[in-house]
Amino acid sequence: MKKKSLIWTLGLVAAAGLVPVFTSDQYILHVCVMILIYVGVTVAWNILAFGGILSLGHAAFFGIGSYTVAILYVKMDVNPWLGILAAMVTAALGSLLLAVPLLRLRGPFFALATLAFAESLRLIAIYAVPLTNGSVGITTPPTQGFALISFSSREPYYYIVLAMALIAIGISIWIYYSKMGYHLRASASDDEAVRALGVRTPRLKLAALVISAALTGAFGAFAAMYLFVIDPETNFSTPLYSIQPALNGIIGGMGTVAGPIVGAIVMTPLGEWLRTTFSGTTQGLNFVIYGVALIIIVRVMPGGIVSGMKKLYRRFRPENRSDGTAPDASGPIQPEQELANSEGGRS
Amino acid sequence: MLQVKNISAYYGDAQALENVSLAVSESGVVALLGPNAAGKSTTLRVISGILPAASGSVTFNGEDITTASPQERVELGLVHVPEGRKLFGTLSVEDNLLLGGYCGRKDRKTGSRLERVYERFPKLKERRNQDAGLLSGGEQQMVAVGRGLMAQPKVLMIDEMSLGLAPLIVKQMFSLVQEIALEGVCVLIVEQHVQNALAVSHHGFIIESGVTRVAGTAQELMESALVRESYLGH
Amino acid sequence: MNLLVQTLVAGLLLGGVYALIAVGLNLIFGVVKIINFAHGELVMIAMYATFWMWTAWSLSPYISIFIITPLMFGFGVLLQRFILQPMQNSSPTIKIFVTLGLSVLLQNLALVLFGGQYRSTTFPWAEQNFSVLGVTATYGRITAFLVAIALVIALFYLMKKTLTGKVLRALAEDRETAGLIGIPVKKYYLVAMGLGTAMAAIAGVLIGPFQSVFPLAGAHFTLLAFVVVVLGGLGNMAGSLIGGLFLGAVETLAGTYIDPALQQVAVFAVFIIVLLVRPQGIFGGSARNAEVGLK
Amino acid sequence: MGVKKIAKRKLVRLSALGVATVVALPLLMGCSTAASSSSSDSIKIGAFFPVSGSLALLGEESWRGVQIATDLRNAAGGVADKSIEMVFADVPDVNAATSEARRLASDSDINLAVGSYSSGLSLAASEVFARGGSTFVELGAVSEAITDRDYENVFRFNPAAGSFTKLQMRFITEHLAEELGKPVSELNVILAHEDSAYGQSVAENAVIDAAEAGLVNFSLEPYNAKSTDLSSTVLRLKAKAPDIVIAVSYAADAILLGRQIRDNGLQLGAFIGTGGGHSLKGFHDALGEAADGVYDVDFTQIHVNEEFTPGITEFTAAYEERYDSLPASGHALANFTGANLLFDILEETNGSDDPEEFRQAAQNFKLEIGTTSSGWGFSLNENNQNELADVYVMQWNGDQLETVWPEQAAIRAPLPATPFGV
Amino acid sequence: MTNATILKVEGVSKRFGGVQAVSDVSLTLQHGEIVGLIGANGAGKTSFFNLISGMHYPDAGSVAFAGGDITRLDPASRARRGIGRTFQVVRPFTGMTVAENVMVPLLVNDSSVRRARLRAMELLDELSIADLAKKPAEGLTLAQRKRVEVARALATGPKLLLLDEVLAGLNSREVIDVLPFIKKVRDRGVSILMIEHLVSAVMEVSDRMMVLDRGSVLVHGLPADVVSDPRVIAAYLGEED
Repeated sequence: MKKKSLIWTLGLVAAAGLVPVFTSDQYILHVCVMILIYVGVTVAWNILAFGGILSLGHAAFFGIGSYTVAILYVKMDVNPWLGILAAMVTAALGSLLLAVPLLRLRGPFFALATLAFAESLRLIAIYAVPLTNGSVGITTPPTQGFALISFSSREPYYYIVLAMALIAIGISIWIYYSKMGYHLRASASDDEAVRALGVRTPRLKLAALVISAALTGAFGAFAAMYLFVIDPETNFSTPLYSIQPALNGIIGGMGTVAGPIVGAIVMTPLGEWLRTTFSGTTQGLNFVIYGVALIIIVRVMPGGIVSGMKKLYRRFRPENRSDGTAPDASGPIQPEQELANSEGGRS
Repeated sequence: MLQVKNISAYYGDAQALENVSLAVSESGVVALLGPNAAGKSTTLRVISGILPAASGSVTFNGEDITTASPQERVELGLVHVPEGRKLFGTLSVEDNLLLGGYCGRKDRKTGSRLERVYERFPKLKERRNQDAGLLSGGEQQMVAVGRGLMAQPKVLMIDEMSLGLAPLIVKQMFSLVQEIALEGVCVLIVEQHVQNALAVSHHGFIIESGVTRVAGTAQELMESALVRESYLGH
Repeated sequence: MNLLVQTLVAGLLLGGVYALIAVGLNLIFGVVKIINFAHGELVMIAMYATFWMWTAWSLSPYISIFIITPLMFGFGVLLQRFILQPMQNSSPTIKIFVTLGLSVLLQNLALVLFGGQYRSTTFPWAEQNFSVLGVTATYGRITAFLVAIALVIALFYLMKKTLTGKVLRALAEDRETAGLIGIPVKKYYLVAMGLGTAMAAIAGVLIGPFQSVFPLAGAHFTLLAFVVVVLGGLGNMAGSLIGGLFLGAVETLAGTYIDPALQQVAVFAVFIIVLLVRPQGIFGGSARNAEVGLK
Repeated sequence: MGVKKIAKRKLVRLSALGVATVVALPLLMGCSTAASSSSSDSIKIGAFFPVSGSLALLGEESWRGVQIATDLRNAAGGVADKSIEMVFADVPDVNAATSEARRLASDSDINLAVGSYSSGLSLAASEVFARGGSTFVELGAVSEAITDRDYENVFRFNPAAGSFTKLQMRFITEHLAEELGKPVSELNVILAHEDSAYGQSVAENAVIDAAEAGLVNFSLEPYNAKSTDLSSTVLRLKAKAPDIVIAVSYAADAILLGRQIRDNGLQLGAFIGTGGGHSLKGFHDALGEAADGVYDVDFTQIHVNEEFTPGITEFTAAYEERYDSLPASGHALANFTGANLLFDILEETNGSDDPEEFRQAAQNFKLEIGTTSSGWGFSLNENNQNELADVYVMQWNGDQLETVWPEQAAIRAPLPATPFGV
Repeated sequence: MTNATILKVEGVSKRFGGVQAVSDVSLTLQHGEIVGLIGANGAGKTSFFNLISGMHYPDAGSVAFAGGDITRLDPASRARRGIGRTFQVVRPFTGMTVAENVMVPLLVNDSSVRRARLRAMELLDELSIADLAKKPAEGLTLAQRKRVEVARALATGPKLLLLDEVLAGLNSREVIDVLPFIKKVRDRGVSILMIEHLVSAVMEVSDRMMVLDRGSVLVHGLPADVVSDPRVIAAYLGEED
């Protein structure tokens, strides 16, 4: 990373760390916690996107994570910190069920398969009453303490999830700039060519899937502890944890490092704000606006906010225009290319 | 009749044509030659309007059609038979031909045009109900040319007509091109078979690296050192 | 035995409607190459229209179908022209998210306009029972099934025999070449989207008499229709028909003999298995599957 | 070409501006809400109801009940000379419930909240209030879990799921067994329930209550409420040939189930709904005469013995005047009654919403059965559940859901009629 | 098979649908040898390449490389054993810089991004495109792309390099620049199999030439013999009237 961006990053982290110093408003802190949960899940989702893989089923891993920690804690009295680690393992194992679709299906079809996968898990969670309490769900006990990840105020939650999000971002950056990242990005562009260069893409994609699922599971587990109530409709919710992270990623900039972070930071409060502003006036109006905004944002900035802003920045700085600056961390995958390269490779 | 002036074109960010110019007259065969990846097919794509020209102009019968849509160009009589035939494989031979005549579908003469194509290619009549994808290479090329003829072309551009065909079939196709030209159509062929191409052409252009290098009569080109160098190597 | 027969009949009757919805999706998917996540919402809109025409003007669904279908055709054309067309060359991902946004928009627009109530078109004729050898079904369901099958066959005929159909098939296979030989591609995209929407709308009208409508009534159909399309093969109308019937049967059989709570799981299981074993669909699809990521 | 390019560029710039505004707005909004001041002559109460999303219909009904109660009380001078101010939050899903609860709970003026129609939402929102030490009063959700968590400050004024199944079993053993001419032990009873939290919690209670009532032949048949076809469920029912079917359904599936029972000619001795979809007017509208004879156990409905439910006429009139229709279900009334109970208790605390004071007052507050607009009494058990809130058996007749059992609430006797016209 | 034999293809055939793309083609390549593969478009040259690099598996026949059978090996494993290839339609990885493109294969055997970057710069320098290192790969000219493609293939550290029309689209001056480089690569001990249309260029660098025609070997021999063979002239250059 360049020095300049290092300074920026440190500054932002410091600012994030100071949020509770400036406000003790529990609601604002709560929104911040939700933002960070979404940052985490979106960043995890985006690790697959490095390889040009679109998942619409991350709710599956999120839900597995939530249920793992909840079942272990409530039914078997396992410490939730251990539960979070266990959640990463179970989510990773669960993701292996998608291994074959991952390697055989391309683009939108893999996305549809993941969607069906997450929906199936939701239905099974409803059905498997002895394990999951069915639709009634599981409520974590109110006993408080750091060891039990349960507090009366938001601040501890905030710092825990901030740390988790930073770790997730760190892993994502590390992957992006490591061997794995180079290979994933190359595979996103042209899977066949990258295989001809000696990269074992099946193994690579599987690794990305497992890492992505494990991270998502960790945030699912944290969310379970934070929201107390774990039920299939919420924790396996397709709109909340499959579509929304993907949406954050697309809007921020799929396959870039900064994109998903920006996406989650913009979209989460936007949803909150729309709901609080329009609630009670007309049913559903907030989602109408959300839908319109979504279509417009996706249409106007197909590469995501990060690259959109970059273009804008370049436009207002004409002296920078003609130099062919290299796409760095935030450079987009060419939207035309990322999934269109479907002729390559057998299935 | 068709005049292409100083066109350049890009695929995405990559430049494919730098400066191509050519002109063809009312009838006869014109060959567009050049080594692989020189920009021959790209030139045809720009002429037929599926790839926009970044600069330069295309005029047809004195009308500037640089920004016209492919349909408009087909309606004017500028018809492109693409490389690799590009038939609709799951449609029958006859359906492929009928779609070729899409632009003229309203003049109630589609039937007679179809008959004329069948006269020219009796084999296609036998196979009219077969899926085009199941034909042999030569038959497919006939369908492709037939599909082009259904649009009543004034200029017919055929890209790599002889690609992958047996020598005998290639020979037939070239004499066919001459026949078509004799009926008052200008045929612009992109070819690798230089000898064959120049043998049937009266004019030719050579493109190299996206630039028109040489233009001249077939005779001149046949004798040009550049042609020999590019193709024959000795 | 009677239970099995009754289950199968119920499944097939249902499957006919699935087929009709799926055929519309197949057309849009195959020709326009868009994964339309708002397809179920098109069904939902038609269901609302049916309900309102029945309550406001006492128009029987079997009459209002002739008003709603052309209107929805127009709606599909407008969607294509003003929302989907401008992003025709975007990546599949972007298209997915625009149609997802559309789906959120339409669902909640329905909520804003009509509220969350469940509305039912009660058309008495449709609710009468028809019974053969102890196997029963209502006229409404039988009509829906028959009309759906007839329309799928009609569409099949249209695609095979008419110039429009041939153009659409050509577009599904290779839009660049279609454009090259002088076919106004965008115009036919409008036609395909209009037809696809009309098919979904007809399905919506037909199920109106026996299914309540509410803003989320269509959501369920979208994924289901995709399952049918994948099952039957992309671009393969006959495949969609058989796939729809098959899926209807799978759903009810799984419900009756395994557990109703696992009906949908069975459907998704079939979907994933088919994707893995024969991604081109059980009955094969058109050549250009690769363009939408299926190979 | 050139013109297009410029236009496009402009568009991009404009939309970028738009996005920037959208991003900035929430921040601005955040500031303005934080700055809003409160007045001490009003009591601020949080109100959580889903009025968008899939729970919107009855969520909205419930919220209407609370609004009517609030407005009527304010018009009558408020509570302890203070006016009541309901601070509303739309909670379409559990995440929103948690989020909104946090938002209102962090507003220092709000120590008391009501809600929430749905059990899942209630669990989430009350959890936030309870863990923050504030008071949450549930007025409509029925899951036992809400009051079973040993929170001192979570109350429920409406009947819980157990009341529904207990009454159903009583109705079967005390009335239907005789009418169907079978001993209780021989009655084949199936509970068909949708498999979300609502159906599942009712089913869990029913299993216990059925065993206690001596219904040996009792089984469950879960289904998914989002199904567009319930023929499998109906065919399974048919194969089991039950005497009585108890159903726990939301709106669309209640109608679908009824229609498919009718279409498949499934003959039943009796059919008992459990509130939800079977109380909705839409249920009768969709099924017409076939719905006649269907029993339903639910919160008090407006066709009830008015002497048993003082204040109901006032409520019905207010509802009609405001919304130009009759209530779509019993939820508005239940929430109306519950809100009034809450105001009465606040009257006792002299308008104080201090959690400890409120708890004391609520525990000491007692009302006889038959003294509220729902016919309920008031007496909290150790879990803060109102033990004297109850449900009643209704029966569809014409397009009215008439209370038929037990006698003190009934306006007529139960009519033997085959449900779904078969 | 002698020690000097690097590649031995025996009787491979491949059908695609109704087209017999490759039909019973055999070829043996010695260590440090350059073989030119020519033939008209559609003659099956690229399909033959795909069978060697593992993009497709042959219906019949076998492929042995450096003494081991690789007929059923996937492309990545073949690349790891030392088969590098370029694609006829050049495919730079979009969204990555030129240097990053070259780093992708370098990172297969070495996880150090820093070392890979240095090595990539060396390779780019060797191909005289070091100045492009930080440019996005999608914005290059065709000639530049071809060089990136070659650099990428070389970065796999191949024992055998399959060059699919690396000269196509280059002008005569650029061609003249590239030819010595190909020889230089060979002199380092890399065997090369190259598909080319520019017969003159192939002749200049090849030790042997093989002509394919509609999937089959038409002629196989020394360059001078091949280009003067009447069958080649007929099939490849077109019939003389």
